Amino acid sequence: MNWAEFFAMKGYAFYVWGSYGVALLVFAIEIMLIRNRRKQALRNLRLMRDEMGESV
Amino acid sequence: MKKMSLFGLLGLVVRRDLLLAMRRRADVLTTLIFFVMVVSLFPLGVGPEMDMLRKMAPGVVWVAALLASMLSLPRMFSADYADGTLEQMMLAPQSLSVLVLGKIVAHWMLSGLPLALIAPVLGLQFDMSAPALGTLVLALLLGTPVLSMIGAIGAALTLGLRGGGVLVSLLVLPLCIPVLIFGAGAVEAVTSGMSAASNLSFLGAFMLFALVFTPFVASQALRISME
Amino acid sequence: MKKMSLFGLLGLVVRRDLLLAMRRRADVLTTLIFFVMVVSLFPLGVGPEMDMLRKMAPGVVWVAALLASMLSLPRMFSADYADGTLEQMMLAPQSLSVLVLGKIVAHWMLSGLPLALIAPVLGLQFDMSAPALGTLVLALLLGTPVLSMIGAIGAALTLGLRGGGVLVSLLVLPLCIPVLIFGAGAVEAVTSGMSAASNLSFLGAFMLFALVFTPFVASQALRISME
Amino acid sequence: MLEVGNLACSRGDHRLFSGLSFSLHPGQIMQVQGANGSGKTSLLRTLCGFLSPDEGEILWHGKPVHDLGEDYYAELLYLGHLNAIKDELNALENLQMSAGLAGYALTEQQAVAALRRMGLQRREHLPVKVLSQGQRRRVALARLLTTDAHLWILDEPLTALDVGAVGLMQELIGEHLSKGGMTIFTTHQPLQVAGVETRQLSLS
Amino acid sequence: MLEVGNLACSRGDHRLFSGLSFSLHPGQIMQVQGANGSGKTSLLRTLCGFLSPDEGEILWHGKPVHDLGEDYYAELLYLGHLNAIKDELNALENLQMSAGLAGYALTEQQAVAALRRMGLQRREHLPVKVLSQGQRRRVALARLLTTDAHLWILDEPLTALDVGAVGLMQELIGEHLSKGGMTIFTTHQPLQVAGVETRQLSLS
Amino acid sequence: MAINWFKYSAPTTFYGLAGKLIPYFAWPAAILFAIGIYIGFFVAPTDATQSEAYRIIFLHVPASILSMFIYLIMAGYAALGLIFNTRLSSMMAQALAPTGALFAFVSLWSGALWGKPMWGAWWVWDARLTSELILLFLYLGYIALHASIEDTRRADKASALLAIVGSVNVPIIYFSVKWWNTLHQGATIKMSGTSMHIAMQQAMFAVMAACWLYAIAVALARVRGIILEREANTQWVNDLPEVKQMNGEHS
Ligand code: HEM
Ligand SMILES: Nc1ncnc2c1ncn2[C@@H]1O[C@H](COP(=O)(O)OP(=O)(O)OP(=O)(O)O)[C@@H](O)[C@H]1O
Ligand SMILES: Nc1ncnc2c1ncn2[C@@H]1O[C@H](COP(=O)(O)OP(=O)(O)OP(=O)(O)O)[C@@H](O)[C@H]1O
Ligand SMILES: [Mg+2]
Ligand SMILES: [Mg+2]
Repeated sequence: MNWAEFFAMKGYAFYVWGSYGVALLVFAIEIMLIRNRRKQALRNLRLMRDEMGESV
Repeated sequence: MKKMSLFGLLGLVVRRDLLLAMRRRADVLTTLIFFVMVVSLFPLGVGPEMDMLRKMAPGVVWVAALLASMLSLPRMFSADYADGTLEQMMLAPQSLSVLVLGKIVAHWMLSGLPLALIAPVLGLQFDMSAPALGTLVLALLLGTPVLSMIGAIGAALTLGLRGGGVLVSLLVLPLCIPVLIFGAGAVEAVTSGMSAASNLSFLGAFMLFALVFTPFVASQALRISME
Repeated sequence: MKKMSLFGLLGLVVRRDLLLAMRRRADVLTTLIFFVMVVSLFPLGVGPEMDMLRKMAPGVVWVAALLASMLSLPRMFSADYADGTLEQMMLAPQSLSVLVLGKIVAHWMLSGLPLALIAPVLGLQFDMSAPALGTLVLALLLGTPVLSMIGAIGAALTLGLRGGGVLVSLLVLPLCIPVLIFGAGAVEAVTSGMSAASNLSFLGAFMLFALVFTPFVASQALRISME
Repeated sequence: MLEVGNLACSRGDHRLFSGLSFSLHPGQIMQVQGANGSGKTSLLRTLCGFLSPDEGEILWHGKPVHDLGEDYYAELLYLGHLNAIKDELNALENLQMSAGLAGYALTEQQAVAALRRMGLQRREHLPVKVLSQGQRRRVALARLLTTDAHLWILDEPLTALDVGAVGLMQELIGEHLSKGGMTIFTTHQPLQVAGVETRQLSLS
Repeated sequence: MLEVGNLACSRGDHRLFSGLSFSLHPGQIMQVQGANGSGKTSLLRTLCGFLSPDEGEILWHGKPVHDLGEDYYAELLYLGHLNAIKDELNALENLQMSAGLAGYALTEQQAVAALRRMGLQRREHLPVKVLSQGQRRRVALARLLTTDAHLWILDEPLTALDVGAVGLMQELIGEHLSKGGMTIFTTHQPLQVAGVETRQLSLS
Repeated sequence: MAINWFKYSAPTTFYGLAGKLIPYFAWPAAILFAIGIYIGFFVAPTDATQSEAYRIIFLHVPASILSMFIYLIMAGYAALGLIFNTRLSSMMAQALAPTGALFAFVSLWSGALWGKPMWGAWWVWDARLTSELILLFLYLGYIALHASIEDTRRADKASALLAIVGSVNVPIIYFSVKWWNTLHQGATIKMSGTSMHIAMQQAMFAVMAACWLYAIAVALARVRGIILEREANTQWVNDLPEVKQMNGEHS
């Protein structure tokens, strides 16, 4: 079995790789969104703390 | 000043909501006319072949009924919320569930009941047979109260939220799907010569089940929304 | 403090409404999801036979689009009315029509545009062909602005009336029927192997016509409602 | 008797007040004072049970109001920023409905008498929608004349009232106190009940 | 200069006032007085063009305001019972938006300065929804600090304001008058601008 | 030895615990996924009737099953949060919802891509498909409700109530949809239950386990973010090393 044949999936490449690809993409996006959310939260925390520091 | 019984209170709330609706008679009619319009739009969108229309009829009528009662849902509590009456209701020295049940009954009398009564006329537009029409009315009479009851929960949860109107449909529509399926199924069963009994008894069971639980759940939802 | 141009003002109003919508991101999504849901309800009511569903598809999608944009109509002015912003808009030293046009544009971007973009996915559920899907999107892109524009008039007229939500549908739906007919017609023409050009050009003409007149008419309707 | 012990309340991540204690006996009146945003409304709404306090307890005749529930509500009358009246109904219907929701029936004569006393003669049958701001407030306040609640909680009752109506309110509250009632209120305008000392509670 | 001649106005089948005439010159301030429901709000809304009068005319610098239309509006600022602020936006955005709708752009610094002066520091970025009644009113009133309108029409501007804020309003109006502005207002609370005599107009 | 569960149900301790646990779920998830894919694509033989397209099954079935289970777990957490007023449970419910919706989406997507070659249509109105779609709607409703309420306390309670009502309804919906579809004799194609090759089973189980681990890891990571957002004003959050560290970046 060669790789080209493997990727062709006997003509079902679009369907098979389409579903696995999108699934992986979606998982990656989810992970990225969670990272962003955490970063955003930390940034807000820092901003808030600095503001407090100034006002004291 | 004499105290009121629970039933007196239930009656009061129902009468009050009906009175308010009558002050704006347009209100009652609009739900109805919306229903009629949605049903009548279909032939315009789909084309005039009678065979297909006849097959579609129960589904279309039920979907339209579902949408029409969704549309009137946000009104169930929002006016009372905006003008502070709901606050006062929560301070009433009676069970909030009773008040909520009263509002549900009023809502059904203003939305579900008129739909069920006008449905046969619309059915005729789609050339439905007499037994099918009878089943349709019966199914609507059993099913629409469930829509009002489940809807009350959604309306209570989305109280005071911007975009409440669409949000409530989003929450409630999926939960109402069984009613749609059994309701439309009842009519189709009759059309295809079978008995609608099992469908109708499912609808009845839903109704009883909802009657027991939803007023309480909706009143809890109201308390949550009022915090 | 520097004065603003008309275009600046238009942009401001659009940005303002989009900003308000983004504050409640759910809002934008709900119209969309409502649309998806209504379309998905039909098979549940009508039954799963693909042949029939394929025939119904354009009509169902258009009716759902019509309903979804109707549903978001009451929101167009009501919040501004209730909190007094609309009063201030009428006191703005610029033409009210521009402000209204801004609100119409924002409404379309939040309701019509997303519907047009998601419609192909729904079309697939009904097994529509690729050319039919393309025409559907095109027709929706031409037709939904008309819905927003005509809807603005209805929303303005029913401002502050209880039951405005249903009332507005009642006023506006009949006016939107031509859009529905030509919109669904365009797709059906393609499905049955004809050209959709005439249908689409009608839709385009409606749009231009509406663009010229409706902002002015809607602003007059607002003035009437505010008395 | 209303007793509040060590109450603390916060909105958002904002502590409004804490360690608040007071008790109110029959015949007493208390004004909650404080600048805009100091938490007066929040305090009153906490007393009504709309907000749950972070800490502390609220006792009515020695029992926590949370446990009393409807028994407490039967003795409570709350009037907030919102008037709780229906635009579509007229003053008379509004008054009767709100009495009904509070659990007692009101005859038409009683209701008309209350509205007359509030200075709404010849306005009883107009839909409340067309009344002026002050007249709407008067319709809401007419409930004070028909209730037999012991504890009145009034949030800025004088808003939009003219001088005559303010005098009337003072009179009404005076009557209520002399019958052994209690009142807690907030206001940014002066309100003095003749012959009774107003206790002050300051939030800051 | 605002001139009102022989104005008559009715709501429903109710004549509120008639034969009303007055004129207001730069630097002058006028209070509209009257009991609840005497037609104060209706008069102010007529001046803004929301209601059309039964009779009489309203002139701005000698021309009927109806003909002037947008030119009149450019010099007018109206603050009614409603605050015209958006619950979802914060105070800063609200102020900038309302300036934009009134036709001029406001920088963030200008807006922040105005809010600070209104006593809303550290509240600029909260959604207005969570603010207290008085704080919301302050956000609405902040517009007075950023406008260059000559004629201010204020309907009960002091509602819900605490003592400090009332003092501030008096100050603001004083500044406005000293720059040659004009003010018409209603209130049931005392409002006295230092050094200027308040003209009175009584409706009954 | 008695474990003090309450200790871990406080966001304070759970934040750290979750941080430590995440790698123990994330790495095995990745490895198991790789193993599953390997077996599924290189070991498992080609299916006689479906040719290569059947390999979608290794993704499709786990995603479908997870989407359903996560809803129940979410509703359970929400109910705990509502009844016992434990903040952490509410946060867990909130953290699980997007992941559940995502698996529902993956199930629909992979199903659609499977349906096209097998049934000739992207979508048929089959009972299973339809109820999966409704499940996605339920997730979206939950998320939309939570997102449109500003006050987190109210948002938690309101959406918890919705989740509970939903979970009562899920079986009803499931059976009614099933019943609906079998009444009509429309859909001619049924999912063929081919008896599975042992390698296929292994691949499926590996991916299934990977999905479970992934879901747990992701939910934990998300709940950490939520804790940071909600407890922003508390001292312990401001004392966290990752918050303190950011001084340098600022100056
Ligand atoms: C959008 C389309 C689809 C959706 C939403 C969907 C949904 C589901 C769901 C929810 C399950 C789990 C059911 C259970 O565990 O009882 C499932 C399992 C399964 N699906 Fe799909 N499916 C779709 C398309 C397909 C297609 C096209 C095929 C094959 C031709 C297929 C084959 C299977 C198989 C073999 C299982 C496992 C059956 C079992 O474990 O009993 N699905 N699907
Ligand atoms: N449609 C109507 N029919 C009859 N009377 C009406 C109608 N609309 C308004 N009114 C009356 O007109 C008056 C409106 O007064 P307006 O709101 O101007 O009063 P105001 O002086 O501002 O009072 P307030 O001090 O209470 O704000 C009220 O007395 C009201 O009852
Ligand atoms: N979600 C929230 N986040 C932050 N702050 C909040 C939130 N909700 C309310 N607040 C603050 O809590 C306070 C609410 O006060 P409250 O309404 O009780 O004031 P008040 O004393 O009645 O004021 P007023 O005299 O203006 O009516 C305000 O300062 C408001 O800004
Ligand atoms: Mg207050
Ligand atoms: Mg007034």
